[in-house]
Amino acid sequence: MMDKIVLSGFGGQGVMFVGKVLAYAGLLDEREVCWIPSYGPEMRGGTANCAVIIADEEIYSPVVEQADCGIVLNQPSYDKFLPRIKAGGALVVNSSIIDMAVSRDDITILAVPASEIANSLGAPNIANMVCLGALLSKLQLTDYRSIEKAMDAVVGKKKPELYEVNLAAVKKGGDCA
Amino acid sequence: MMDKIVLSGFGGQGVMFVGKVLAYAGLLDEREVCWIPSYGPEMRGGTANCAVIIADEEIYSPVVEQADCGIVLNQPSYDKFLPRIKAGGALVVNSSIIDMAVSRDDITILAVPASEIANSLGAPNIANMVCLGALLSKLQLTDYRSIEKAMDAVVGKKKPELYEVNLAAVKKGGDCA
Amino acid sequence: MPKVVVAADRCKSCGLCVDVCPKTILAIGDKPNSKGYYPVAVTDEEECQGCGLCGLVCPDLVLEVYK
Amino acid sequence: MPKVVVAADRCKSCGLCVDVCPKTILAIGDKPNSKGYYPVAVTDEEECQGCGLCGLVCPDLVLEVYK
Amino acid sequence: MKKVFTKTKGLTDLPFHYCPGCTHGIIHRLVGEVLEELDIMDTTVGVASVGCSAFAMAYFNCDFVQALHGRAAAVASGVKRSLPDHTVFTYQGDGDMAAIGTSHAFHAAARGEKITAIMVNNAIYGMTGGQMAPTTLEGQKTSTSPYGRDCSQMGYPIDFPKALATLPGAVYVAAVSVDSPKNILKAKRALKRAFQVQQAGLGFSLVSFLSTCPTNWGLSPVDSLQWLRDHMMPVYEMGEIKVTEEVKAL
Amino acid sequence: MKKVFTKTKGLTDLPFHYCPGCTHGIIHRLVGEVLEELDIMDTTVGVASVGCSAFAMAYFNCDFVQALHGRAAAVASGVKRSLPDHTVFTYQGDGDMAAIGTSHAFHAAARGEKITAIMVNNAIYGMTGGQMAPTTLEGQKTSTSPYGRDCSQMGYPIDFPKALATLPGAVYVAAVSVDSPKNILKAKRALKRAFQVQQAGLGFSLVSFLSTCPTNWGLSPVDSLQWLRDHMMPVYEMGEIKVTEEVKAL
Amino acid sequence: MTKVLMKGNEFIAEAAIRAGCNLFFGYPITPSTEVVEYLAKHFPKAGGTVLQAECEVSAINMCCGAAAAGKRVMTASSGLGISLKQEGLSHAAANQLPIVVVNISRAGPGLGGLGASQADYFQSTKGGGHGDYRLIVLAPSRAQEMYDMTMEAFALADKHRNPVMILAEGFLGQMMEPAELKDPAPAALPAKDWTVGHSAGRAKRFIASYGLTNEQCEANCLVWEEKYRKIRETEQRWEEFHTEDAEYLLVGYGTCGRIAKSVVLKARQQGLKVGLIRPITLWPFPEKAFVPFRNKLKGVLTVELSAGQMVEDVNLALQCSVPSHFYGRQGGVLPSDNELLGQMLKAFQLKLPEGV
Amino acid sequence: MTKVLMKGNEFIAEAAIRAGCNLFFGYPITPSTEVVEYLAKHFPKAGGTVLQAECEVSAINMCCGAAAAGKRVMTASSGLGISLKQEGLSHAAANQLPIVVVNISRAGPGLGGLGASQADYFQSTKGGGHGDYRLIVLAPSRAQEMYDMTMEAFALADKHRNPVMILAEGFLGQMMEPAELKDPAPAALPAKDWTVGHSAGRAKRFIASYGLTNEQCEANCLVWEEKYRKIRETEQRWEEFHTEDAEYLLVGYGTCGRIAKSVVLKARQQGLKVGLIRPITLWPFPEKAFVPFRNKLKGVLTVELSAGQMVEDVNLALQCSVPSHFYGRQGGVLPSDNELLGQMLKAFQLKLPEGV
Ligand SMILES: Cc1ncc(C[n+]2csc(CCOP(=O)(O)OP(=O)(O)O)c2C)c(N)n1
Ligand SMILES: Cc1ncc(C[n+]2csc(CCOP(=O)(O)OP(=O)(O)O)c2C)c(N)n1
Ligand code: SF4
Ligand code: SF4
Ligand code: SF4
Ligand code: SF4
Ligand code: SF4
Ligand code: SF4
Ligand SMILES: [Mg+2]
Ligand SMILES: [Mg+2]
Repeated sequence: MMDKIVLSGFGGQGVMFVGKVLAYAGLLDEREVCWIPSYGPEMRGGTANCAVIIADEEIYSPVVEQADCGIVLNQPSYDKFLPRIKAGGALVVNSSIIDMAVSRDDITILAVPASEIANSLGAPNIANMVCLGALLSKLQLTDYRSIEKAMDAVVGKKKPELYEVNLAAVKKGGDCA
Repeated sequence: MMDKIVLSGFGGQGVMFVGKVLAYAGLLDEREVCWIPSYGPEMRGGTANCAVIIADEEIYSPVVEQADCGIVLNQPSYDKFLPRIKAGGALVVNSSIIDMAVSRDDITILAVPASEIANSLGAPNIANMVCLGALLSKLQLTDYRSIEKAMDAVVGKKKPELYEVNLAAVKKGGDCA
Repeated sequence: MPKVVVAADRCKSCGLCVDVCPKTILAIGDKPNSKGYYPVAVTDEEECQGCGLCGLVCPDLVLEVYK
Repeated sequence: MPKVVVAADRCKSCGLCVDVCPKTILAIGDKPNSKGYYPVAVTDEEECQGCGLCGLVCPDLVLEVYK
Repeated sequence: MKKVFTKTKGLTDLPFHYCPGCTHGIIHRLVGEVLEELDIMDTTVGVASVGCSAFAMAYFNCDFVQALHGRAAAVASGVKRSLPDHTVFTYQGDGDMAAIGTSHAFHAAARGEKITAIMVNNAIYGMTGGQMAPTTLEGQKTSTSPYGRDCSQMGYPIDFPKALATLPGAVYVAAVSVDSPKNILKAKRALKRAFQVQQAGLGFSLVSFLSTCPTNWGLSPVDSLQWLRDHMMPVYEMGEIKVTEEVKAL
Repeated sequence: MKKVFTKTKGLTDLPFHYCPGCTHGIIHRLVGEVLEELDIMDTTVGVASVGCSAFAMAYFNCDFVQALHGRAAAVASGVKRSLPDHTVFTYQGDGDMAAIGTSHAFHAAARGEKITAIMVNNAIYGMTGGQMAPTTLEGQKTSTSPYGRDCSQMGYPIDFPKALATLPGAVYVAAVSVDSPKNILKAKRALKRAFQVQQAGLGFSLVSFLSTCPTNWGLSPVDSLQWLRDHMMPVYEMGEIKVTEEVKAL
Repeated sequence: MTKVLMKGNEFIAEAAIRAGCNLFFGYPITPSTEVVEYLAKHFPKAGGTVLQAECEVSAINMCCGAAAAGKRVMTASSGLGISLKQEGLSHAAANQLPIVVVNISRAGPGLGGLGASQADYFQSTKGGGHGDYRLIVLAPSRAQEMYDMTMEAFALADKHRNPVMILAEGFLGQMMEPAELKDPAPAALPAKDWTVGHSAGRAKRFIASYGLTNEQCEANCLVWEEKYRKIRETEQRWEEFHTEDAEYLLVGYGTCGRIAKSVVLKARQQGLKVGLIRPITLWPFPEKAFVPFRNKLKGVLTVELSAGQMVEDVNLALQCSVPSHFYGRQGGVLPSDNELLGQMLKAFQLKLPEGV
Repeated sequence: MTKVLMKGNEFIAEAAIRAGCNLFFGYPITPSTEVVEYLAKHFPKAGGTVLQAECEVSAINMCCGAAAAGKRVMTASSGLGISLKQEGLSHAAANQLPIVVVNISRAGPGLGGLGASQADYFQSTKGGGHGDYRLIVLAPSRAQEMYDMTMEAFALADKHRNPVMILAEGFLGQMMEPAELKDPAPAALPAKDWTVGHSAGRAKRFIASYGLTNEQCEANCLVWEEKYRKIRETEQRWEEFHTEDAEYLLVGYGTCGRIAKSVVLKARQQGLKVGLIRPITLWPFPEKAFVPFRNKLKGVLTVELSAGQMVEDVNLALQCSVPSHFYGRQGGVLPSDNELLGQMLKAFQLKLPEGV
């Protein structure tokens, strides 16, 4: 079994962070995991994205060409990754700032007003976690409890308050799924 | 036909110059020639040497392992090149400052008090040309006239006086042969 | 009457113009541009004195100022 | 009596010592050493005042001076 | 209705790729304005360095050559010797010029190479994500000085313009800042003078710009300008550091 | 009978390979004497450069590492960081340090690297047969400036010690000469002080020696010393160029 | 032992610390920078020295100084920076200095790009610098190997008194995977009786490699050549994957080796007798792995992230005795397993019983 | 036309002047220094610019600037200096800058020595810098070729917009032989419509080679690869000597090629059917020369002044189809013709009817 997930948004929207949380979730469940960042000059301003693979067997090819599911936080990301989800897969879309005129009907599109929800939680910068919450139901090898453990490992100790609000966001996102 | 000649002395004794004169002599006679200097850190202070090949056919291998004849101007040169003259060949030795305790009888050794002769000519630094004069009789493909032409080409125009005294030295050397 | 033209799509909402405007009539807007940044908007066009300072400090050539 | 010892085989007859000797009692010799250089010689041992200047300027550690 | 402020023809319309509030953008504009005002866009060759400004060539309305990291002054020397009647300038980061490029800038200055070198001093390696630069201040935290720069071990901030000013070939050396409208105008005057020095064939000219890196400093663009004023300006000699008699006579 | 002058234990007995009258030999001796007097032969590592002194390592009674051309200051930094309790010095030509080695010497100085750098300035590339060096004087003929150095095209002679003196990490910078007994003794005092500065851990110290190259200058050894006095001394700032308070306090 | 999750670059840095590395000299360059950044953060606590040099040339020469003084030392860079180190690497090899050089490669030539590339194979294995010298070159393919091979690199460097390079695509340096932080394997290494410093009571030493005469130079060369012969004899490393009965062979290292494994499995599922040889030491090249396959294969396909470099060594190792094919992607692009599978079928002119 | 007598290095310099070279940037290094010295003396009169850079890295980057401005430009160095230029050469190739790089090689690795060496073959032909790029590499063997090939180098550089290297042992640079100072052969070269400067009335240009995405990088790589393929197809050069009926082949370039000729003649005198292939372009390697000999020889002996580098290309060109032998001298030592003859007889297990 294997979950191949792509995550994309613009720098500052915390897609790398979501990726790390997912990877840690896999690690703590003693799965095989791979966190694959995009790196390069595009960084400056532009869009950042990463891919995460969670598997219950050794991961040979780390190349994620087509993903099982993903999260896109801004327009360029939506345009870029919409075609890169496997038929039957799922894409969580931050509908607050993404226009979904173009779409696909062979995949599940979860439109989540993540920015609004994040604002409503008083933390505009956690739209990423909201979307993560929405994504969870689509994953085979991880779930909310694993995310909780992972969050604890990644931020827990250092910033309890951050920990709380992030998990709240994940929960809220979960309700949208 | 081919003359392979080695020339050796310490820096300042003008062995490179003698080599150039020989090479020019060959060139002006429209022979094939090769002037092969030794170059390297040894230069500093130590001994300098070069080899000249004069031939009437194309010169393929420019490597002079064993020479037909040569000139040595100081002790280290004598010690180094005595073994590198072909049996039947000839070596001109500046007997003014070289001790010939060790020697060979399968080659002709021309002991020339070159430094004395040079001093007698009032130019201590042309022992090299004296030895060249002594060497000429042993060469197949060049002779005094060619050397004259060569000297003319190499120094002639620039320094007439130099030209004169050098040729005088060559002549004197010739008498010793 | 002085006037500031905002090329909203170039704006990165860095706030340098907001900070420099002597009339404090510039503010970060609330709807994102194509890049996802929230471009500045002039809150009170009347007040603009056309001093051009905003244009001078804008690193992204977003602003043109007329008088 | 002051004395200068010449390590003739090290000498390169550069002449620096000859030039510096206040007593001008150093001169380039006339028989070559193994390297082919003509080493300096002290022309008048009596005169040496043992000032050591020759040793000080010799680049090749040829000279030792005693007093 | 007259334009009080508008984009220079010295630049193309391409939006900059720099981070929000990065003053590389302001410095670009000043260069563009000088190119336009001196009307040398057709006879100028810029040399881009490697740093956040590596892609700057697309923004300027003049020909450009990309140099390897640190080699801009050498490339510019090659261009200038080939096109002596052209204006040639480099646009380099502080790391590019004062670290890996030290000897090229130093010797171009020593040669009195008739080029104009622009150094953008943001006290950090921006492009690569915020490592220590030769210009990083004492105690400043960067990704390679996580506990703050300890000068006794990592070296002291280098005031590169001052070092180059010791060389006879460097005839005009200035250090400016773009933290305020006033300083931006001052900076432009210095930059223009540097180009004019080159046009007059007097020798090597250098303008060092204090610049911000909000992203790697971890400060807002506005706070970054304040940090620059509070921490960089006191450390680096500012103003026209060297102006030879010939330059004054211009 | 007491010895007025005799060979130092700081040197081996191997005869130098230098040309007749080359003052590299005198400078070697001074280094050897300082090593002996400070009694640090067992805890000193010298770093040889590439130049006529490339083979110097065989002459000194201390351990040595051969560096590539220009890299001595970097190699010495690596050695010193590995053996902080040792004395580490470089012995470099003017070309080695002020041309190809510019940035390594410059940044070792900027880092206040606790090493002593020795530069032998003979205004030429000796080893390779007399090409122009960064220190070659205006109008001086060399094999790569056959018509005399034209500074406007080939650059101006670089007074490297002066440039390094602008760096806070360089705490002791001196320029000396070995053209006369008096200057030889002066030079030795400067050299000894430079080593003591290092032993005290105060920072980077540099001693630049004006030296002759009779062979490539085409002058007799004696005339070479005169040429050095007449032409080099007026151009290069001589004496203790920089002495920080800590150094004075030693 | 529990696994930790870090970037490949961070595993290299951590391994260096635990391998007893004393000093690191480097200059930042993407995608290798996390090595120096991690060390800047964690090395001082461990008593190590991290010095950011003014450039790569300086860094490698600082390494030479530290190695000459007998310390364990490392540098890391990529593409352009590695090219700048060529003179220093040639010098380090000639002086037999144990130095670990990490090349987290990027796409070239020139500034190129930052993506995964294997186009530095020739430079790394045949000597990018002047003269006959070799680096021992290790090619990890996952986080655990980034860590393990760094440890091994220090041991090999000391064992043979030779610079050792770890050559990994930026992709492997940037990717996070879990790995165990093992302790270094105990190794009996030769005494460092050739280093400088603390010279009381022994003859002074110097470390140099030049020869004053051609004969002396040749003598040096023969000593080095003999050392390289021995390394070739003893240090070849590779992984075989389903080669027992292979009729077709895939050859790839690093990330390509991983992707090739998926391909082998997919092919095997279809009953195709495909195997993989993944070179681990790029120099010495694992010729021994190929000897049994000479004249025995229906085909070999070498896959590289380059225009085709290692394929020459594959052909030489097989003595050009089997039909040889090459597939490469360049500029930072990685082939997917399906893409590679398709290319393999095409090269070997095979059909899948049922299409994949 | 009368011949003149000069050092090989001086012929290179004179040829550059007559080939219309505009600028030379270099840094002195034995045994290449006469190139810059000759130019310093004679180039100014011809209106050329000679600039002694502060180091080799600077020199190659100055060359990049001059080439970008459309000028004919050259640099010269050796061993260590060439290693320092590797980043710049990779950059120059990526930016398709026509530059003539002269490598008057010396013995390596490291400081090595100054004698004749061919140990820079791999560095020159496979890319000593990072990434997939190639230099066109010409290997002269005598004074006339030093001159002629320098002329050709400028033409090839402009024709293909690629750096061209002249690789000659120091021996060839230092030796004096007579040669004719011919005029450059007229060549129809592509217009330089890509250079910077004088941009009035056209879109501004910039010269750069990086890619902002992996896809863009790969696209660039494919363009360069195609160019290299074309060069491989059209520019292979070599000399054959008594190969008509050869049963045994000697292969050697530069000085080795000359020595081998003596050996061939000596062998032929003894009725042995020995021939020689002397590669003139080292890259592209003259594979075509070897095709007719595949499976047809009793043996091939490659002779190099190295531990064995070109021999790999010889084996690949012959598809490992004939018994292959190697003989090398290192560190600056040259084999004599008798020595080489002996080695050849040994390798091919031949006896001379009467001993030589
Ligand atoms: C030879 C080489 N080494 C290292 C790098 C990686 N690198 C790219 S930009 C840069 C530093 C940029 O800093 P700076 O010059 O100050 O420019 P900034 O980004 O701060 O404007 C480095 C180290 C490179 N591209 N080439
Ligand atoms: C990388 C490199 N470039 C060039 C050389 C050739 N080279 C050897 S010594 C030298 C210059 C020596 O001059 P300097 O440093 O002044 O020392 P000097 O011989 O004058 O004492 C040069 C250019 C080299 N060995 N290595
Ligand atoms: S300064 Fe420019 S970019 Fe920044 S907010 Fe104002 S308009 Fe936008
Ligand atoms: S022109 Fe002056 S007043 Fe008007 S918006 Fe800009 S800064 Fe404010
Ligand atoms: S100074 Fe020394 S080397 Fe020179 S002549 Fe006097 S003793 Fe001889
Ligand atoms: S010690 Fe003084 S007096 Fe005696 S020889 Fe030497 S210099 Fe002359
Ligand atoms: S990283 Fe810093 S310097 Fe680079 S663009 Fe962003 S803010 Fe500007
Ligand atoms: S060449 Fe010059 S510097 Fe070198 S040893 Fe001879 S005189 Fe001294
Ligand atoms: Mg910077
Ligand atoms: Mg010098």
